[in-house]
Amino acid sequence: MSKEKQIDSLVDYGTTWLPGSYSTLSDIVDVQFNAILWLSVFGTLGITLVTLYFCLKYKRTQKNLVSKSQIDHNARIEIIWTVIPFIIVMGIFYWGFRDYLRLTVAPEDTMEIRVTGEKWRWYFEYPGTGKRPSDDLVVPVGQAVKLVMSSKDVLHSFYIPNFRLKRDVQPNRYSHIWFEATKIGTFQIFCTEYCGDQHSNMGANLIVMSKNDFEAWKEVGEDTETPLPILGKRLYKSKACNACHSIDGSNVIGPTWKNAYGANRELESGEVVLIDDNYIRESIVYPGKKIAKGYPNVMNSYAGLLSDREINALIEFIKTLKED
Amino acid sequence: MSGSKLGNVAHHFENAYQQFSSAKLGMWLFIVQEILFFSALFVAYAVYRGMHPEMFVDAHHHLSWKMGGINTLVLIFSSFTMAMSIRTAQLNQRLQSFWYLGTTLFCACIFMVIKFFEYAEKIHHGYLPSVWFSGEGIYETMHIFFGIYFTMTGLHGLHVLVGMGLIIWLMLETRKGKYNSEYFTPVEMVGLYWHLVDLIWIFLFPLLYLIG
Amino acid sequence: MSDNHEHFVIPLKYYVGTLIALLILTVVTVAVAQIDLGAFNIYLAMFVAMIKAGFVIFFFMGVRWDEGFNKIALFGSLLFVAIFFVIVLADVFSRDIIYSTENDVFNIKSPVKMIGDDS
Amino acid sequence: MAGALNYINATKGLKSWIFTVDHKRIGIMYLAFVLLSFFLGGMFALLLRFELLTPSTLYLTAKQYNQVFTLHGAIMVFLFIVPSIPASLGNFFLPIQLGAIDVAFPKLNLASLWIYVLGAVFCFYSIVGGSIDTGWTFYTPYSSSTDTSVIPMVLGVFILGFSSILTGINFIVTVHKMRAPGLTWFKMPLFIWALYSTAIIQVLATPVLAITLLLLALERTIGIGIFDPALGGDPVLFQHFFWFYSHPAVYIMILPAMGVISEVVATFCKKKLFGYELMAYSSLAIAFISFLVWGHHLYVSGQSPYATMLFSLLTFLVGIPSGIKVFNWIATMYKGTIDLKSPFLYFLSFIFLFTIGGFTGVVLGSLSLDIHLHDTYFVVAHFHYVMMGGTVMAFLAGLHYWWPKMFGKMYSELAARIAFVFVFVGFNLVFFIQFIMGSKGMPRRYYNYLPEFQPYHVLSTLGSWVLAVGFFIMLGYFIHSLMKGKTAPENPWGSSALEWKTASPPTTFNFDKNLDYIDHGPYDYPEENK
Repeated sequence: MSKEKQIDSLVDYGTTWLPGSYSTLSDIVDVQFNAILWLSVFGTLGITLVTLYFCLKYKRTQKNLVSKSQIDHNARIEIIWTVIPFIIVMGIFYWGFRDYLRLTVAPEDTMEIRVTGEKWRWYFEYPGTGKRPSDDLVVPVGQAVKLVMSSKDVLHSFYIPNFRLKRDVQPNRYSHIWFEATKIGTFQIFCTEYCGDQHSNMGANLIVMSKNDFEAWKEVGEDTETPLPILGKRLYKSKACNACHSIDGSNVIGPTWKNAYGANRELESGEVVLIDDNYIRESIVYPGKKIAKGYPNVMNSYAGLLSDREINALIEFIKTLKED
Repeated sequence: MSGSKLGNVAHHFENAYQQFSSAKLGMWLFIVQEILFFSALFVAYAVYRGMHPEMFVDAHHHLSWKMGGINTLVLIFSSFTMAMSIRTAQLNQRLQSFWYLGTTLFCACIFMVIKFFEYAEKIHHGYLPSVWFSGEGIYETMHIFFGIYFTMTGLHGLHVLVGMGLIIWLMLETRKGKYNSEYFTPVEMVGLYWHLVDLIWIFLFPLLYLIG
Repeated sequence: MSDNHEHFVIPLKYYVGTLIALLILTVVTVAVAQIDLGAFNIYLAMFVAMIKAGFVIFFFMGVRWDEGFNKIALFGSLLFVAIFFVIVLADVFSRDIIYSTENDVFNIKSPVKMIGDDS
Repeated sequence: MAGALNYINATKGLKSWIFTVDHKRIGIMYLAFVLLSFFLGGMFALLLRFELLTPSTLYLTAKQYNQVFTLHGAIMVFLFIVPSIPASLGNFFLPIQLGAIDVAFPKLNLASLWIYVLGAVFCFYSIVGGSIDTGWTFYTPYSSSTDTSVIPMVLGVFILGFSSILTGINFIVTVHKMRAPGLTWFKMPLFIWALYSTAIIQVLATPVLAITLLLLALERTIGIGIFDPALGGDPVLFQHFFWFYSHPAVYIMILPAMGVISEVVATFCKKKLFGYELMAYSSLAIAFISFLVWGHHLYVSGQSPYATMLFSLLTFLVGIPSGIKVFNWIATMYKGTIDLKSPFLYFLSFIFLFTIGGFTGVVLGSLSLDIHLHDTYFVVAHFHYVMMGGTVMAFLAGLHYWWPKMFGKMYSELAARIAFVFVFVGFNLVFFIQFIMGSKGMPRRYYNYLPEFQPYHVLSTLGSWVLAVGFFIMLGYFIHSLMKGKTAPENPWGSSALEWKTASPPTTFNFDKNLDYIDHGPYDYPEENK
């Protein structure tokens, strides 16, 4: 996975059991987790110790061949060990439910961001701004954000471990989560609903910025300065082209890009075409039109998700992958 | 008679009564699993009818309530003749039992023939589940109704076919004189199964053909 | 286990009576469906269907005279069908409520405020 | 008794096994198939753990990895753990414990065995013909759109379901109609109560799985449009249907295990079971409540918050009867005379592992915590603690307990203890670390993972090898026992239960002479001061 930006490590920060807690509500989840954790530790220890004690005390020996007593019920103790766990779990239920409502019900003044999942990438759109769909979820610190999420193909699940938030994303329906970040940094987003081959690579970065940085980021228009091949290389990763197309000649899901430019390609229809600028552009915008022989027709269209300059950048990048 | 092991009592049973009541309990449990099996289809029906009430009303006009109604009457009558064939078997009236079974089989055939014409008409007009759906309608979700319609009536029809096979087997055995007032377990069991098939249709008919 | 158990033969009148009742009820349900009662149609149709099912179960299937546990098995299974129906339908038709009525349903003014908030 | 006829040598030839209606032979054949499936599923597990040694590709492609975890899950759930105890040990001992000659429908019993084999054939066909990669839960719309062989597997599971239903029907009728004279309901061993409760779930829940899978197959082939959102369907409805079976199925897996544990603890403590009636009722209670909690698999999947709240409440309730059982087993040890033989060691590990599984179940039952932990390794660890630490440990306890009765041979106690240590240590190595991994945020079903998680995965993989060594030792001494084992006495553990009153191995009709009228409970042990 990409290590370009320093992502806040899930393992190195936080406690032994939980990753760092960076939203206004993640702490309440941790409190409950730790409470039940310690309850479980003491409960398991208690049960284990009593069991081992009995094993030693009533071990079958020459002196202890027959049970001391055939006691087979004791109403008082049975009621105790039914009622006490009952009260405890009902308490936990109420606690969990109350926190669940806090996590689910968003406050009034949220900033809405649209989240779309598709095999196998996320992208984020900012309504009311001129921003193109972003590959990173960029949010300001200290501002309640509501995500309106949907999927383009199968079920996905949007998971931010540091915020203790997760929600399935479905086609044809919108699901919502909300949060308010408390720490500036870059954090991990996972897909946790199994969605196919590249499920484990369907991640994204959550970038929390100060409010000023965020306003500035919103204003940044299209990148017109980076040289095309370098921009293309960046897009290759950030637009998740790398999930299906290799640049080292190996076969993943789609055809490799290595030595592709200028070569001839046999199509499913039997036709042979030259891989040139037009073919690549068409394959990005209408991926289903000309399918390379032997590969599944699974690519989603990038129409509207890439600007003309970005498509050019990808073409230039593919050109650099040609060896002489 | 009872108490001694007759030819029809298997080695692991004490007597004929134990064998009969075991078989009957087993059959009831089988019916229970059939009920749960169909229940999921009814749940799916309720969910989609709740989601698209107007589409359901519109779609059901493409079904003929007259054909469904005749089928209901036919199936109810076959249930009656099935019950009568058990009764006559219990009373040692072998020939009558045979002809009641024959009538039941005949009714089942009528049911399937009518079903065939219904299906043929739907297929002709393109009212098929989604892959082949080409029918006309004002709602674009209409293929869901026909998906449910074909699944429900198809599975029910499959049960009718299985029942027909069982009835033919019973008729052959009855002719051989296998069943009498002491031993009529198979007739009773198939009877329970056949009534179940009738029961399911009793609910399918108003749900599919008679939407308000 | 009782050895001298006689099989009970259901009297003919029950069979004939059930047949007539079922035929009449079928006509009734078709007739009623021709009148538009709105949402009430479905409830009426289901009510009639249940009566018909009751006739089949009690008389044709002989449950009226059957052993106790067989009855428990049959009606018990209906309980589980009911659980299935009620819970799935309750979910499907209450899914979107929380978003449209947001805060007032649970009387939470703002969930953020509730952390350590005394008011 | 040497040379006496028993169910194994009464008739000879392959045909006498294939067409047998003897519940004991059917049980033994089930045992063989179930163990074969366990071996196969275990092999897939080892492949998975090996791939996860490194954060990126080691030797499997992503697609192969997905196929392997799907097959591991599907085989372990449908071919191994659901039939494991009821169909093998249950088939063998249920009629004997009832004092009956056979189950109520012996031919149906045979049919259910070969239906199981037919279902297994379909599943294996799916493995060779482009293995399914949907996960064992077959969630739509992925399962209705992937290009792997979903339909053979789905049909296989559909057929296996009918095998399970037929076994369930058979057991219920047997318990109702075939009890020996004097053996009233509350004189039945708790193993029978557990199998009876299990059978109820099998009969009521499995048909819903069958129709669900049938609808899935139809959705894939002709697109009936009720599960696939592209056709206007609702994928969450599929999840409802699927879990309406699959949550009660969890109790199909664990209830028989609880029954075995009850038998083992009573025998090796020579004690009456503490709270016998409450144990019997709690089995039934678990069976009933298990139908009301399926929605706790859908907390984050888009289910209504009201349903979510209801399911969370009911989920906590189902924990209570399980908790009562654990307390009762421990109380049974009190003032007993405890023989620490290998079946009892598996009992002890069951208590320990099932307790951990239970407590982590409380963690997951809580709505707010489940949002964080859902679909992470925490869940994976939780259900392995319950299913493997619970059911498999109990299955092993039962296998060691009843082995002398089933085959008439003893096994090496020393080897059994050594294997036990490997299994227990290996299991905890594999799965305990997964709790921490999961709560740290590691999602499940991941082929590649963040490099920072590697130490956890390496430890887990090492554990899987220790576990495998334990199972191979076990295989070794069981084979040795069959070939050269000492002849087992009628009642090697000094149990008071009915199955130990017949020969080892039993004769074809279970009891040579007519049984006495049964006038005492199943756990009738002496007391010192009387």
